[in-house]
This record gives sequence, structure tokens and C-alpha cells, in this order.
Amino acid sequence: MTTAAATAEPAAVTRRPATMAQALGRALRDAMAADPDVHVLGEDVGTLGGVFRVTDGLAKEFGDDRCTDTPLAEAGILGAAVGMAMYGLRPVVEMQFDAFAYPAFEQLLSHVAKMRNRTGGAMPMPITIRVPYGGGIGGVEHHSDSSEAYYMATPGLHVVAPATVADAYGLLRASIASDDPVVFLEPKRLYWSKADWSPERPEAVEPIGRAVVRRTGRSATLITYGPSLPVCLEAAEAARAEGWDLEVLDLRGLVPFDEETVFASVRRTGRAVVVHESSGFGGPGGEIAARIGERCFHHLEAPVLRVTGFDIPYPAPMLEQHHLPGVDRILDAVARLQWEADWTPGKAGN
Amino acid sequence: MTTAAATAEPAAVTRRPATMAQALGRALRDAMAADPDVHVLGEDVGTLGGVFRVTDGLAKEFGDDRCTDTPLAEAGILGAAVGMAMYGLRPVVEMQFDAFAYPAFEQLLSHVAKMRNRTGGAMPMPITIRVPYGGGIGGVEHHSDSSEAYYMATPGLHVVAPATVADAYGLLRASIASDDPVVFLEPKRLYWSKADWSPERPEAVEPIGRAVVRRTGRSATLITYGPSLPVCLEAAEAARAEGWDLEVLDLRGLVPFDEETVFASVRRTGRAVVVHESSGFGGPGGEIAARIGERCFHHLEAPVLRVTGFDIPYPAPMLEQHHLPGVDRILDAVARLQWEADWTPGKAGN
Amino acid sequence: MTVLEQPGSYHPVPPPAWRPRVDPAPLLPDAEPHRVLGTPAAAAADPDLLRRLHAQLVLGRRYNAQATALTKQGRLAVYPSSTGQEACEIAAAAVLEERDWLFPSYRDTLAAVARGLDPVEALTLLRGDRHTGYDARKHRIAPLCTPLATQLPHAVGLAHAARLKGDDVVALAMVGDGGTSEGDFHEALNFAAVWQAPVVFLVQNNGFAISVPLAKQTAAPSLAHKAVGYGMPGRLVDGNDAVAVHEVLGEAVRRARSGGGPTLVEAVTYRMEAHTNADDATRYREDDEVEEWRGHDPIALLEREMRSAGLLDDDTSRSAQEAAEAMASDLRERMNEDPVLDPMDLFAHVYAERTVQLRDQAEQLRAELEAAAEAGEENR
Amino acid sequence: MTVLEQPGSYHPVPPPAWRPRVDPAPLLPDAEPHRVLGTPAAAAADPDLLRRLHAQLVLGRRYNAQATALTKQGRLAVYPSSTGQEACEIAAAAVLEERDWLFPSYRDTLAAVARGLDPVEALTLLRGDRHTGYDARKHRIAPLCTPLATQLPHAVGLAHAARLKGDDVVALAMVGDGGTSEGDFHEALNFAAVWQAPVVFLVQNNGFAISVPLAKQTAAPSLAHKAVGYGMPGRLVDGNDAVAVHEVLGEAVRRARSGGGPTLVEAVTYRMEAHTNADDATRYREDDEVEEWRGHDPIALLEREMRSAGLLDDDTSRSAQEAAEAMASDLRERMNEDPVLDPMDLFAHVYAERTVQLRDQAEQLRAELEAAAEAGEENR
Ligand SMILES: Cc1ncc(C[n+]2csc(CCOP(=O)(O)OP(=O)(O)O)c2C)c(N)n1
Ligand SMILES: Cc1ncc(C[n+]2csc(CCOP(=O)(O)OP(=O)(O)O)c2C)c(N)n1
Ligand SMILES: [Mg+2]
Ligand SMILES: [Mg+2]
Repeated sequence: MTTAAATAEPAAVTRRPATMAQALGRALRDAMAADPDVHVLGEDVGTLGGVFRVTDGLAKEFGDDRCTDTPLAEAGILGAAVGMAMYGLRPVVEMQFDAFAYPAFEQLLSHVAKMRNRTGGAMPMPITIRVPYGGGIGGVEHHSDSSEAYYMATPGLHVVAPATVADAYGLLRASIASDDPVVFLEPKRLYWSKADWSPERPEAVEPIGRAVVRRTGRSATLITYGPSLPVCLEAAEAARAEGWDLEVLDLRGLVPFDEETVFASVRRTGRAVVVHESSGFGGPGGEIAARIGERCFHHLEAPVLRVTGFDIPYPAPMLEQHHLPGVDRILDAVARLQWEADWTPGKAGN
Repeated sequence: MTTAAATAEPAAVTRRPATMAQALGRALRDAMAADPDVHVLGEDVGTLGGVFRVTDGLAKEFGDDRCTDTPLAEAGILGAAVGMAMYGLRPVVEMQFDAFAYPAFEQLLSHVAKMRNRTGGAMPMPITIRVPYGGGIGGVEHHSDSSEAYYMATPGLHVVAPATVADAYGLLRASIASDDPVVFLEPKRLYWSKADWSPERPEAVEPIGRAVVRRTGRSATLITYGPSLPVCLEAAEAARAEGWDLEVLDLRGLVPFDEETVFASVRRTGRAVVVHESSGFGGPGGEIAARIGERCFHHLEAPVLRVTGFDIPYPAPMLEQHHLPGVDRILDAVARLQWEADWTPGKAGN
Repeated sequence: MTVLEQPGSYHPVPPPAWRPRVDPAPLLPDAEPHRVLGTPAAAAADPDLLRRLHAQLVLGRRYNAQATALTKQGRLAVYPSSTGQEACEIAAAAVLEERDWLFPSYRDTLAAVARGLDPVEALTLLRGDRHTGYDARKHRIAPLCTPLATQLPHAVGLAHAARLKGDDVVALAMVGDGGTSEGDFHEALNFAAVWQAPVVFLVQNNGFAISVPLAKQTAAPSLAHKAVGYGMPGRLVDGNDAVAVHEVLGEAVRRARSGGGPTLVEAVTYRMEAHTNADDATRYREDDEVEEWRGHDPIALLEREMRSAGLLDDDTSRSAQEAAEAMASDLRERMNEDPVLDPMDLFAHVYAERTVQLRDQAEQLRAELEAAAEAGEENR
Repeated sequence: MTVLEQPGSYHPVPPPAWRPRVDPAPLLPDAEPHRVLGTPAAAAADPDLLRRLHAQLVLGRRYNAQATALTKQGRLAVYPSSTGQEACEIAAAAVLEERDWLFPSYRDTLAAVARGLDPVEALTLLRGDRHTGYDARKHRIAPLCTPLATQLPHAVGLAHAARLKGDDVVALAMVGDGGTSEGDFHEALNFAAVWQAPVVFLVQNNGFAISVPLAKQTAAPSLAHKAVGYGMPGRLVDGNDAVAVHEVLGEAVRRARSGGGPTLVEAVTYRMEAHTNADDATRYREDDEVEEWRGHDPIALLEREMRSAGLLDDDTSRSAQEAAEAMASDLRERMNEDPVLDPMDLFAHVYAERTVQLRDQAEQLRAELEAAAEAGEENR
């Protein structure tokens, strides 16, 4: 499935700072240029270029029929995309915000996720559903949900979440190229994050479902994805002062789940902390920690801990910093990884 | 929150076989009789008495305004229930089948679950959402989903699942009495399960969120709820032949999660297997296993294992027995709980 | 400065942005359902069409009876009969070209059969050995749809896609009266009208959604009156008059094909049987009503017309019956064979490529099956 | 036996089950939006009402300007202005009794303020210190609703509940033109009509859903034409004519109160500002259109009428302006105070009783806050 995004190498490539939003837009543009069956649809994606401007310029370049402002109805959008996919198109749907994907859940769970299976493989659903997700942007209620738990619990969906500018491009290209439906979670607060990156020679596209070690370390593994990656990297830097050499693993999504990379890292370090914004209870961290517990049992020097959003509805903007997993909370968790050789169960009872 | 369902004790109570469906119906009846604010609404709940006959007789006894056949629209039903709750009623909503609750997910996630929080406590949502769920009844597609992962990942909801006739009554009464929204998962294949039970003196109602040990044992703990309880009890019986004395724990739901009871059991037995019908990946078992791993780490003699449905869309009726966790699969898992004192990591790599 | 003194011209009426783009009058349905049979218009009907519709109605009735019988023999898990609604079912198939698409609901296996699908394939879902029992792409019949009204946006998207690709394809989507209450119905019709997609929506108003009668489902003058709210024509037709349904649907298909956009057709009919074999209709309706509708039976209506026009002699009638019997006995026979199933199929179509986790799970199941087979061998 | 020979009587037309329960004609909106200002009917309007509406319009305009200014000062996270739509906002509040309920969308803080809510409370959500900034039950104003159209079924349920309890309560629910495309709009209107619930649905058709113009939202003759599809009256009104909106809504409220069921009102208006302060309207619309609508300004329309009727002298005008200024400066001042927040509130209202897990998490946050406070002390 690996696609070389740019085959001919230009003489000189200047890598300039680009934002994640720009890289995503470029991925859409390149995918549309490469394949006339790729269609973008959603609310405000055309003339306006999307509320985050990710689809800026697409309607102008490819016309309203390729990048379409739909009526305001998410089930209708996704349902129409299902029909388009039945006819052989590769729709890319934008849900304006995480919580506004909920009206489309019946279409997602009962059709998009199941159609290939329902039809014995006759009707694959090469649909990419872009969902700007997560908090940290001061959004009022219903604008900051981390909804990945719903998606990952739904067999038939892929769940992808980029954390870097280069991955935003590469993973979105790979998702659009996938013959299966992908829920593509775009961390809102990283839209404006920048990296040196060249639209003329974007990195080669890796298949989805491959985790990557963003920072090697020996003491413990931080496992994360999407918006929490920069926080984990910052925590790993800060941890050096405490004498901890932390490995940071970017899952780049949740389905397919790259257990090989995860297990290899944890077996090496013997300790792991899973970090994500989504609520802890019933969130992705539970699955990850359980899987590590099951398959790396004898390598673990300490329980796998989780640093996550609290088990509460997403808070109002002025309180969100208390909810989001931050550097201090991650370091606190690392400190609780039973570093003393003579550690015995304390009052926590574990 | 404990409510004595029957205060005056009748002279002689005959306990006759009753089905779970009958006990649920009785709970609705008694709740409606006790509180005029309790209203039942849904598709076919009135004249027909529900497709599973749980609401049979309610419209006749309490009138169409108390037990209402609504138009066929789940978001509308739940949305209307939200408005009714705003006005002080206690709506009990029936979703006809698990997958047909999906159209109501936006109302559920963005309003029902969040309303108390959104309004600083001014607008609680005492809504009970009854969802006939799970497989094993030979239902065609979309009629056998185990959707509890979605509910448990949503802060603000309670998630309750009875496994016995007595609990069906008691937990439904408690759920209706709760000032918070409860997703009440009724295991379809246990609707016709029977127990000696007296509608004249139904057991006192326990608060929701209390797990119960259904069978004590010393070798390992089977942790389950809803439709898998009878399977686990059967497995525990069968395990005696292999020399295993299994404890069986009925969670009776997922939120609130009774970690005290779970941890106490696992710390005692040192081994645990979580069993449920829902898919494994991203399913409830991940949260449970992770939590045990985190808090019972030094008590565990073996990894916490999970026996669950496969990570696939629910299969067609003729194949469902291969998907559902059965006695053999549970015993296989128990056998893998590293019973040999000299156990060392094998090819599985854990 | 008061607002009045602001620069710029004064507009006593709202500027034209809001103005109707279409005249509502032609979008409204007639007060009475369109009928042909038993009216003077019937004389103009093509005799060949009548004969074809008749043969299909007779076959459809027999198909329904046979499928219901198969539930009693345990050969179908469940069957939602379209007895009494055959005129809608067969007309829906008859108006489509091979390149067109049909989007049936769970009740519309007969429409699929009338379109040429093998009845055994049409009934596979309801037998329970797999989900969709036919190649949906090959037959251009979307999977039988159970979640109500969710197939309607699919039909819109497919028709829209075909139009964008320059293909001359119409999609016809079927839904029940109950299904019109779902949000997906609304969203689909709105998308269709805004996109002027070549879709025809056929609502079979059979009076009930399981036990819930139409009066508890809607307060509208008719379901066809919903169309004007989307800016598409709404048509009301006697759903038991096969010729009328064929005419109204045919016209809607032609309009769609010629770029005229979608149409909503409400066919007034009646579900003669219970919702499915598992349902008990006596709990919620009177026999009187059923009997009344028996007098408006689609086959009776057509036969009366054909006899009076001299188009139906005993021979024709007999040969229609014989064809139906042949289909039924073939169906019975083939449905009595146990389907051959491979449990490993559970993992075959979840994704294009199996995930690591699914590979592990497939291995687990294979091991279990092998162990069970071995145990079986030993016990022999 | 052919079907024809079956026993029972023959019904050439479908039995009456399907028949319209209502005459569609009175449910259809007029072709032109109802207007009072600038027409002879204006002469009959109650002068007191005009003065009240005028004072509120002026106040509303000032409120919108002030709230927008607060976004520039970083005192509001975001503000969706109702400038240009004030007539709808204030009329919606004016037609309700205290016991009635208002269901506003995110754009309708002005309606809440016009109903008597403290503007600071109305703007709390948009400032960002908490979600709903007022006691929704006390004020009978449902929380400002962001997920589009989801408030509509709430209004139906509440109105229905009130009626079941024998209370004389009407619910008025507000939604935008874009919101009418959502499934929840459809389901809510259908429930309301079937239940004959005392609800009024007010659609402010302001021409846009963020960047999407009405023509891409619907192909209907008007949004009010959707009403007939539910069996309720649809009314079209000039949304910038405060007197006309007041009249149409007032009539709908009276109908609801007297058991006549729901009404759908489409008010034709225009969003003069961008969607919110964060939006750039120049990307999707021409200044010409905006200017045209400036000539149909709700305040200008009313002032012209009042002046020609001798109802608006400089004194009245000045005192309206002064009241508006007083409100604005009070609002500015109070919004400039930093709200006092307690992070521990995060756990206060998730459930009636905290779960064990939430107790643990609250303890964790408390410890963190204490540690941070201590660290702060030490650093001083
Ligand atoms: C979304 C959804 N909700 C509920 C159901 C359960 N259900 C199956 S058929 C049915 C009644 C449908 O009535 P109608 O649309 O009139 O079609 P008919 O059965 O009369 O053909 C219901 C409620 C469903 N299949 N999908
Ligand atoms: C379910 C849902 N989808 C998308 C959005 C994002 N969104 C916020 S406002 C808006 C446009 C609404 O337009 P309209 O209903 O006409 O109301 P207006 O803003 O014009 O008052 C959109 C798409 C939302 N809030 N809710
Ligand atoms: Mg029906
Ligand atoms: Mg608008």
C-alpha cells in the first residue's frame, strides 16, 4: 500500500515552515489530482475552504462537483458518501467538529463500517472521514470532544490520527488510498503547528497502522498519538532532569493497532504510560494497557499507567487546561512507576 | 438510593417461575404505579406491548399518555424524552434493538449525557434508556450488536446490565429511580430465561453500580455481566472437572464500575478472565483488564485474559455460535493462566 | 444618528435572496391517489404490459406464500411478507433499466426477485447463512436494508455519483410509511432535491409500522405532501393498482433520467399479513379492516380489468399459475438444502487486509475448529 | 381459484385508512412573506407595542455591537451576532408569557436577554467560564444549543409534558435555515404535529449557514412549505418587520395555547455580520447583497413607520439610545471582570453522586492544585 507521493525528484527542494492544516490541504489536493474519483464533501468545504481552511482552494481548482458544499446534515453527508462509494468514487467527508459527527453514527456504524462485510467483499467503502477533534483551542461546548473510543470499538473502521506535519500529509494520502473506511482524526490544536516541510517533495507515504518511535529511551515508554505527542515529547525532555530517559511512541492512530512496535518498546523498557486526551474510563488507553498487560506481563516492572482526560464532559474553555493531560501530570505518572527495587504495595493497594 | 420495592410483606408469597421479560415488565408497571411522572415511550410499546412484550399491558393500565407509541424516529424519541425530563418527568425510553439506538447517539452523547453538567446541576436527566442488546437469538444483521463500549466511554451516563430475573426487576427500578440517565442493557437472549421469583414480593432494590459474586472460588475470577453470566457459571461448573475452582463475578453493568468488589476478588484469586460478547478491541474488557493491571499488579499470578466476541461485525445467525464466547473458549483461557510455578515466557512472547 | 439616517437605499420588501425558486403548485399531489384500473384510462393501457404485470403479480403472491411457508419449516429465520403489496414491488422493478439501481428495504425481496434476482439469493439474509446473499454490484441491487430509511441517502449518493460520471443511471429507493419519520428520510430527500439527483423515492404506505398505524406516524394530509418541502414533486398513487403504480413510477424515472430531478411517490397499499411471521397482527388491528382491503386486492383489480377487456382467459391465467408453482417448488427444494458454511468466513471481509489482531483471532478459531473436528473423529 | 373469485366485496378505490386527516390548503404559506410596516395594516398596530419593539430593537442592536466588541478585547471566546435579525430575536421573547419556555440556539442570546435574562449570564457560555451561564429552569430558557436542531425535539417533549400535566405552557424553539436540513428538525416537527404539542418553531432564514447560501441548503419554494408535510400550518413572514413577526408568532402561540397544535414560522431575514467574529464573510458573499439588506434594516423599517405616524420623536429615540448605552456600558464593565473559577467544579455535576473513579480524579486534581499553589508560594 506504500505510495511514493512524489516520484520525480526536483533539482532543489526548499523545505519551508508549513502548518499541519496546509499539509492536509495539500494531501487532499494531490489525491484529487491523482485520482478523479476522489471527491470532497461537507459543510463549508467549498467556497469557504472549511472552517479550518483545510480544503481551501479545492473547489476553485477542481470545481464544485469535486469539492461540494452540502446541505447541513451529517447523516445525509455520510449516507450520500456511502452511495458514492457504492458507485466507485472515493469520497472524503469532512465533519466540521468532533461532536457534529455524532448525527452520522448510524450511517457510520451500521453501514460504513459493515458494508464490506455485509456484502461479502463486493462493496468496499473507500471513504475517508476527516474529523477535527480534541481540545486545547478554547472551543465552547461540543467543539472539543475526543471521540476515538467510539470509532476504535467499531470493527470495520480504521482510525488514524497524525501528530506531525509530515504525517498529516502522508497518512491522509494513505487513508484516501485505502480501500477501507478511515476515520481520520485531525488534532485541532495542532492545525497551526509548523514544521519544515516541502509540498514539492512530501515524504513518502507509509501504510496506515504503523507506530513510530519519536524518541528513544531506556527508562520507560510513553505511548501516545495525535494532540498528546508534543506534550509527551516535552515531558520526556523535562524527565531528563529527573534522570529518566523516556521513550516516546507515536501510534499514529488506533486501528490497525501496531502491537509489535508497542510490545517491543515496552519489553525493552519494562514500564509504560499511555497518554491521551480522551476520557480514561472506556477510552483507548484501557485497550492499550490491557493488551500490554496481557502480552508483556513478565517484562513489566510496574503497572501500566494512564494519563488521560478526566471522566467528565469536556470542560468550558477557561477550565480545559486542568482537564488535559499536561507535562506535570505525565511526570507524576512516571514517578509512580515503582522505581525502587524494594517497592511494596502501598495504600493504593496495588 | 436503595428502595424497598415492597414494604408490606404479604402473608404467603408463592414464588413461581417468571421470565426476565416479565420481571422487566413488572418493574415498569410498579414504577409507573409508584410515580405518575414515569412515562414510557418508544416504537410499538403501547398497543403491541413491545416486540419483546416487555411493556405489555402498560398502555391499557396507564393510558396512551403514560405509555406512548411514538413515530418511528429514535433521535426524536430520545430528544422528546430530554424535553420531558426538563419539565420534570422521568421518561423510560425503549430502543427496539441495539443498532436502532444509533440514530439517537447525538441526542445521547451531546445532551442526555451532558445536560446535568452543562447546566451546573440545574437540569438532571432522569431518563432510562432500555436497549435490548446482544446476540444469540438468531437475529439477522443489525439485531445483535453489543454496543456497551460506546455507552461506557461517555461520561454522564450510567450503564446497567442485568443477568438474572431478580436483578432485571431490581436494577430497572433503581435505574428509573436514578436522577441520572441510565442506559439499561437488556440481554435479549435472557428475556425468556426463568427463575423462581415473586412479583408480589420482588427483591429489595440495590443501588446500581454494585457488582456481586455469583459463585465463590479460589483459583481465578471470571468477570462478566449480562448475557455472559450463565455461560460463565456453566464454565465454572465444567472447570471443576479440571480442578479449577472459579469465582464468578457479575458486574451488573459497567458504570458506575464497582472496582472495590473486582479488585478484592482478583487480589484473592490472583488470576482473572474478563468475559463479554462485545468485540474485544476497544471493548469493556480492555478497561476492566487495564484497571486490574494497574491496581492489582502485584497480586497477579498471570496476565488478565479476555474472552470476547471477535473484532468483526456481528455475524449471520448460522455463524453466531462461533463468535460468541462459549464455555470451551472460557476454559481455554483459564488453562492459559500460567498455572505451572515454573512458567516462562513462551512463543506468545508475554 | 438613528438607523433611518444611515446611507443606502430603502427597501420596503425583503431583497430577493429568500424568493421561491420554484412554483409550489405543481409539486403538490392530487387529493386522490392516481388510479387506472376500473377507470376509463385503463382502456388505453398496453395489453402486453397488463399481461406481464399480471404474471408477475401472480408469481409474487406465490413467492410470498412460499417464503412464509419456509419460516414455518424453519428454513427462514424470519420473513416480512409483501402480500397485498405486490403491485408496488413488481412495478418498482419493471420501470428500471438494467443499468439502473434498486435500493430495497427488508420487505422488498420481491422487488429484487422481480428484477431478476434468484429468489434463493434474495432470501439468504432472512435464512441466516450470510448477510447480503447476492452480488449487489452485479445486480445493481443494494443490500436489503434493515436500519430504516438509511438506504435513502445511499440511493441519492449513488445517483449523484452516476450523474457526475456522466452515466445515464436512475436509482429507485423503497421505504415504508414508518421510515418516513426517520431523519435520514428528510436528509436524503433534501440532498436529492438540492443536487437534482436522478432518484425516485417510493414510499409504500401500507398503513402500519409494525403495530403503529399511520395516524400515529404522521398528521400530514398525505406522505406525498412532504415533497413540496424539498422542492420536488409529490405523487399519490393507488399502490394496489399495478398499472397506476407502473405509470407514476415510470414517469418519475423518466423525469429523473432526463435531468428533471427526484420525485417522491406515495403508494397507498396495505400489509395483508402480520409484520413478519414473528408478529401477531391481531394485537393491534381488526379483521374488518383486513377484509376491506382484501376487496381491493392488486391481483383482483387487475384480473377484473383484464377479463372485462378480454385479456385474461383461463389459459393465460393457468400458465401464470403454473409458472408461479414452478418457481415455488424450485425455491422450496433449494431452500431445503442446508447451506454450506465456512466459519472462517467471519474474518474474510472485515477489511481488505486482515489486521494482526484478526489474524490471531482467525488462528484461534481455526485451532478450535480443528480440535472440535478431532474430538468428533475420536468419538466416532 | 383465481384471486378474483375470492370471497368478500370488491373495492375499486382504496379503503379509507390512507385518507387525509386535514385539508392541506390552509397549511400552505402565502407566496409573499407577511408584512405590516410600510403597508396600510400598520395603521392598526398598537402604538405602545411599536414603542416597546423599537426600544428593544435599539437595545438589541447595541447589545450585538457590544458583544462583538468584547470578542476583540478577548472577553468573549466567540460571538455569533444577530445584527440585522433583532426583530426576530425580540419578537420571539415578546410573544411568550413568563410560564412559557424559550429554546434558543447559539445565535439567540439576544432573545434570552429580551426575555429578561442578565446579558452577562446570557454570554457566559461564549465567554468560556462555564457552559450554560444561567439557571435554565428558573428562567424557562433552555440552554443555548450548539448542535444544530437538537433543541427542537426538546421543545416538543417539554411542551408535550406540560400539556400532559395540564399546564398552560407554550414552547417556542428557534433554529436557523441551515438547521432545517438536519434530521432532528424533521423528527421534531413530526412529533409535534402527531402529538399536537403546543410548540412554535421559528426558523430564522438569514440566508446563510456559515458560508452556505440558502440555494445550496434547499430547493424548496420556501422553508415554510415544509410544514404541510407534517400537517401543521407554515407561515412566511418578513423577519425584519418586527410588527409582522410579532403578529405571526403571537398568533402561532395563541393557536398552540388553545390546543391548535404546532406552527412552523419562517422569518426571512439576513445575517448582517459574519457568522461569528472568527468568520470572514467576504470569502463567500458580495458587499452588494449586504448593502441591499441594509436598506431593509429592521430598525429603519420600524422608525420610518413610527415617524410617519408621529410615534417617534427625538426624545423617545434618545431615551431608547440612552437605555441601550447604559446596558452596554454595564455589560462592558461586568464582562471586564475576570470570572472566579473553581477547577474542582469539573467534577461537581457529572452525576448526582460522584463515582469512585471521579472521587479519585478529584482528589488527584486537588493535590495538583495544592502542589501548584505551594510551588507558587515558594517562588514568591
Ligand atoms: C432505525 C430503525 N429503527 C427501528 C427498526 C425496527 N423496525 C423494523 S421494521 C419497523 C417498522 C417499519 O415500518 P414501515 O417503515 O412502515 O415499513 P413496513 O414494515 O410497513 O414495510 C421497525 C420499527 C429498524 N429496523 N430500524
Ligand atoms: C450538528 C451540527 N453540525 C454542524 C455544526 C457547525 N455549525 C455551527 S453554526 C453552523 C451553521 C448554521 O447555520 P443556520 O442554521 O442557518 O444558523 P445561523 O448560524 O445562520 O444562525 C454550522 C454548520 C453544528 N453546530 N452542529
Ligand atoms: Mg408500513
Ligand atoms: Mg442561517
